[in-house]
Amino acid sequence: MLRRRLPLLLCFIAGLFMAVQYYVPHHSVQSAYETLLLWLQTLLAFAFLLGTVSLIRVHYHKIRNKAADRGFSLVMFAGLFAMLGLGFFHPSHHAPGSPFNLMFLNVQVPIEATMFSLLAFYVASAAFRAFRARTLEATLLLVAAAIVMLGRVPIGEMISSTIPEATRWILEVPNLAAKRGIMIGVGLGMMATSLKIILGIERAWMGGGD
Amino acid sequence: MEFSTLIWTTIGVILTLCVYSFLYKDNPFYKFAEHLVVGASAGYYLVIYYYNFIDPNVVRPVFQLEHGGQAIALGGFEWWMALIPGLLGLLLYARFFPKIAWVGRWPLGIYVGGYAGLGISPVMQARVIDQMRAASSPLASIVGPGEVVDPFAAVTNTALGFVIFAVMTYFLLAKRHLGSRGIAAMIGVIAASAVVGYGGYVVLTALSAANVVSTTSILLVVGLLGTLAYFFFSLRHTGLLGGLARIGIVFLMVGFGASFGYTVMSRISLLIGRVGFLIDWIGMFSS
Amino acid sequence: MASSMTRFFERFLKIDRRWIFLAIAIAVVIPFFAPLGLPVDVTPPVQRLYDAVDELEAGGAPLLLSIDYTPATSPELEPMSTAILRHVFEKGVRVIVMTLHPAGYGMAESAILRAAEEAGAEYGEDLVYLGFQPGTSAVILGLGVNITNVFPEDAYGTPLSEIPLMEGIRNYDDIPLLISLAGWSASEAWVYFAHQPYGQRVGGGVTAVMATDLYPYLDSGQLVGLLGGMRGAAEYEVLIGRPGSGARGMDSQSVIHLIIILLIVLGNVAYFATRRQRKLAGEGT
Amino acid sequence: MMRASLAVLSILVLSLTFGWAWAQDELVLEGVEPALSDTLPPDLIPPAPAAGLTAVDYVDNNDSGNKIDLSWTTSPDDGDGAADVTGYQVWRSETAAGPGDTLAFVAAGQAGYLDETAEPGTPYYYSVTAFDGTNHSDAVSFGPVAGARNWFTATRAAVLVLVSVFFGLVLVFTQLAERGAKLFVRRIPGLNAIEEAVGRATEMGRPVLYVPGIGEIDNIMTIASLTILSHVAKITARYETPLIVPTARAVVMSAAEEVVKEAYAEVGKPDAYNRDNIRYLSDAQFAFAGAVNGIMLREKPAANLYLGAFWAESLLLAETGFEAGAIQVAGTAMVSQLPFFVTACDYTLLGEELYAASAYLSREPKLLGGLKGSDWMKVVTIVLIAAGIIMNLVGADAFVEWFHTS
Repeated sequence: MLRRRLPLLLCFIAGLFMAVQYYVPHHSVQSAYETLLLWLQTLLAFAFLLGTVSLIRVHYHKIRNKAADRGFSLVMFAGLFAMLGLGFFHPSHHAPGSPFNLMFLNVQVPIEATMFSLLAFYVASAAFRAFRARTLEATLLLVAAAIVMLGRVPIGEMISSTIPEATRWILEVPNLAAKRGIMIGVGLGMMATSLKIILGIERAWMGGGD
Repeated sequence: MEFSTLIWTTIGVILTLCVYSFLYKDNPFYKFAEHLVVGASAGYYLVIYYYNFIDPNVVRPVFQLEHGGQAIALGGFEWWMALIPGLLGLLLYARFFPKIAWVGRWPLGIYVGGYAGLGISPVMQARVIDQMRAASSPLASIVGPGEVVDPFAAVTNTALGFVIFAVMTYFLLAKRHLGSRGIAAMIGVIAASAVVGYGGYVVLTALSAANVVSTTSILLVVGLLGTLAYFFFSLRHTGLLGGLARIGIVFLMVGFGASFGYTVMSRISLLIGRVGFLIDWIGMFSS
Repeated sequence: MASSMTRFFERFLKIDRRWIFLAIAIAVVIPFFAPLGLPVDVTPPVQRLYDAVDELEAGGAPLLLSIDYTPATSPELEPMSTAILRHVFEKGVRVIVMTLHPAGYGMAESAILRAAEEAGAEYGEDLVYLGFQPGTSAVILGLGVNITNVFPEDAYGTPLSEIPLMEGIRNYDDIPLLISLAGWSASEAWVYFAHQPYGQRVGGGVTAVMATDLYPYLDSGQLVGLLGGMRGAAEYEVLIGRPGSGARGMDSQSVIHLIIILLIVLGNVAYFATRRQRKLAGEGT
Repeated sequence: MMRASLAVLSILVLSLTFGWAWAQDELVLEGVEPALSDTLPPDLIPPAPAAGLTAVDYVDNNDSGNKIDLSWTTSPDDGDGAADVTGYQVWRSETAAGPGDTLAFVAAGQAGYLDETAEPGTPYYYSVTAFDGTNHSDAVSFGPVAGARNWFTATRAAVLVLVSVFFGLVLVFTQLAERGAKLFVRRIPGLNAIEEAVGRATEMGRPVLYVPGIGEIDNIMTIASLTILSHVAKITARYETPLIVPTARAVVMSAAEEVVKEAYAEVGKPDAYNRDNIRYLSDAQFAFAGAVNGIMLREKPAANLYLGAFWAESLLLAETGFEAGAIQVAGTAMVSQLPFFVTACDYTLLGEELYAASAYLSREPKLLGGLKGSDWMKVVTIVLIAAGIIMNLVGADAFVEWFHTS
């Protein structure tokens, strides 16, 4: 009861209330809604930090079990504690331009931004070695892609003024129609999933066990 | 220029180069940067969550009886409203203790259900109703008021009108009249498709000339219809539905082409941004 | 003769991809030192967002700017926040900045510090930074009820009631325009939870990856305007007459796009040439 | 040795930055001083009053009877010529007698005010005076008016109706499926492509590589992928073709193990199941992609199947697989990755096709219900669009307006 039924019941009540309040402007309902919104925020904040706890556990176990790459787990902890130290104990942690933020801007920002910029190189290599016009579909796709890629950089305009015009047409007619179709289909899927969660048909969030 | 800025930027440059070393092959420098950022970002998020949310909304109201600069009463409504969600939030961490892990499902139920319920109606409005409204406007145009109609769109729109009507007719007739009947039937079907296509083209041009329905509107509706037909699974893709689905796949592929071009653009922008950063760093020494 | 050609193509296709990497690296660097100075045209989605910002009154109801991007996509989105902040400060439009992503906290702060220092904007009068709140949809919906419910104090712990700019600003009714800059689904969340329930006017700035998917929202008016990627930022820079890092990147972007199209063409030519040969040899595809 | 020195190095670098950062000066926010300006000269003549005050119960999407909308005609002394009026003072009272309490001060030139602080159901009397900085004009009054408590947001009726229709469809189809009704779902061509690819690998005596994406176990794409994995595992089990499943999440790995083991048992080949082929590689995106690419080059699978949630690593996987000459079939609902799969793979299941394939194979009521419900809702959407176009053309504004919900 407490282990399986109660969570499903809480899920049902919270979901139903949040879905129904959208149509009920009465202040009794709206003030309950405002309260529940704040609760949801708090729960999300706590839930987000679950990931940090898991991270610490994984790397702690790696170090304790003397895993082969435990050196890098130490690097992870060094990064973690440096941030926590600057964030919680440095005297000016809570002011603009604090060392805490400087560490963010000069350690986290360069690494994360650079990791994704690696993809520019992989796109170029895949362009040469894997993107093939083997079917009618792939051909259409690549031709449209080439037009759009030219049409969105200044050099395309210099080659011919038709290229930016064609790009605009592709974006605002066929692209729009197709994306609208996908948008509707995906939207229906999202709502169906929400419904199944509220009614307890879909209960993957509960995890295994009893 | 300040010395401290130079030091900080140089740290950023070294880490940037560590990541780029991955292009040669996976190596300890890359792994160092990768693990460092995992730890640093986890620490960063923890601090940000604490000071922006948990401290002002949970800790201070409960322990210091203060919320947003206002004093609150111990045991008063606002005090309970900070304490209860805080306790529920803590229950989430029961999952790390196997014996009481199930307690964590209570707050999780509220959380999962609440967010599921919140989304339903706005998603229906944003992704279905407003899209339906936009799709049913008969005079959609890719040019705003006062802008010049660009010749490319005008020509392409009407030409595609022809193609679409022809393809639809072809698929409509092909199911029944093709198969083993040979070349004559084939020619007949193609001819009929061409005639209907031309008819469609004439009607379309006339309608758009009379400002009743714009060609853009019709193409948008046909493209949407085709895409939805492609993702319709309750009937076999033959006949009219098959024709619509064929049109749908063409629209989809052109749409994906646009995504492809934009995605490539995105990745390259990120590279340009990083290269700009490195070049600015070199520039620091000359100034 | 055909077979020597084929052999060439086969070897050509098998080149170590690190040569391609090197070519790209060189191609991106050169325009920085030898700028081509190619002109950037303004497209309607950018123009519409610019107009919406430009219509705001100096010293009147403020713009709400949600800087929701993270470091990973900052090269595309940071030029946008810089350009928009320059635009509003130049016009004297007041601005409230916030973020829905914890990593956006630092991105927003650095963007504000730079722009405010450059324009001499005064904190509390011309701009206020609310900081970060978790819960995306709950935050956006909460702002529609009452901003102080969601942000009892600004990012630095000052209660909102003590900040002059926030006087008379209760919820979306007092905010004529909202712009979200994000490399994730935040822009859509603003449409769902601010535009749909409250009729709030929402503009977006997103990475190019996401831009094409949002076109239906532009057509239906759910988004008043859209900046797509670094190019969108470059166009905005043209409109405010202050070329920045977006415009600076457009030359490199031009060159690399050409190279990539060339690579696709070459790759396909080589592929189909060798495939015919393989078919003749009976190996199949 | 190297690892240890790396760790020492990192700690050293960090503690140096840390300590150095500590020594930096603190930045302090400057205080804010409100400016005072009072330059109006003294004035003895009051301005002419505003006229025609009306107040009505204001109804919008978030109204519970607490909003009253006031409007009036501005004073003749406001604006052009006289320019005497600096603003209007709005008063609210619960009796007809007095002006009551000040509600707001509205700037000159404004001819309306929205009172959002009304108590629902309470009748109010409003009055407005023009003000020139020193003197008030005579008041213009209106009342009584009360805000009605609302229990339903009428502007959103269309949303409620469509949500109800859609949910009705989903639930009816789910019920039907549970009772064993034969619900038709067409066979997805992508499934044939998958089977062909596996068949080809069997012919060549080389393994099949199945990547279930890098999504978590609760991602619906991952769940759909595991259903298809079960189908694929049954085929490979029958022909005793090795099936390699690399994963990026520990939980997905254990789920995949279960699925594959069960499939092998079901076709009577439990001994052919090789646990070592279901592998956890790395949680990190690029490290995972690098490790999968290593498998492609070393173990030379003849068929690569990528089904599930993919992000930027899609490109790296598909490129190496193409290079290695494998037949590749992909499927994902991550729209931004689809273009790369379409151009580098032999066949791609687009978006919803992934879910449809999984519903087709598993026949699970909750999947079928969602799929069929969405299908028929799409028909409803198309019918409404057609109706909308016709209504727009004939100018039936009421119909069009009913769908205007925000």
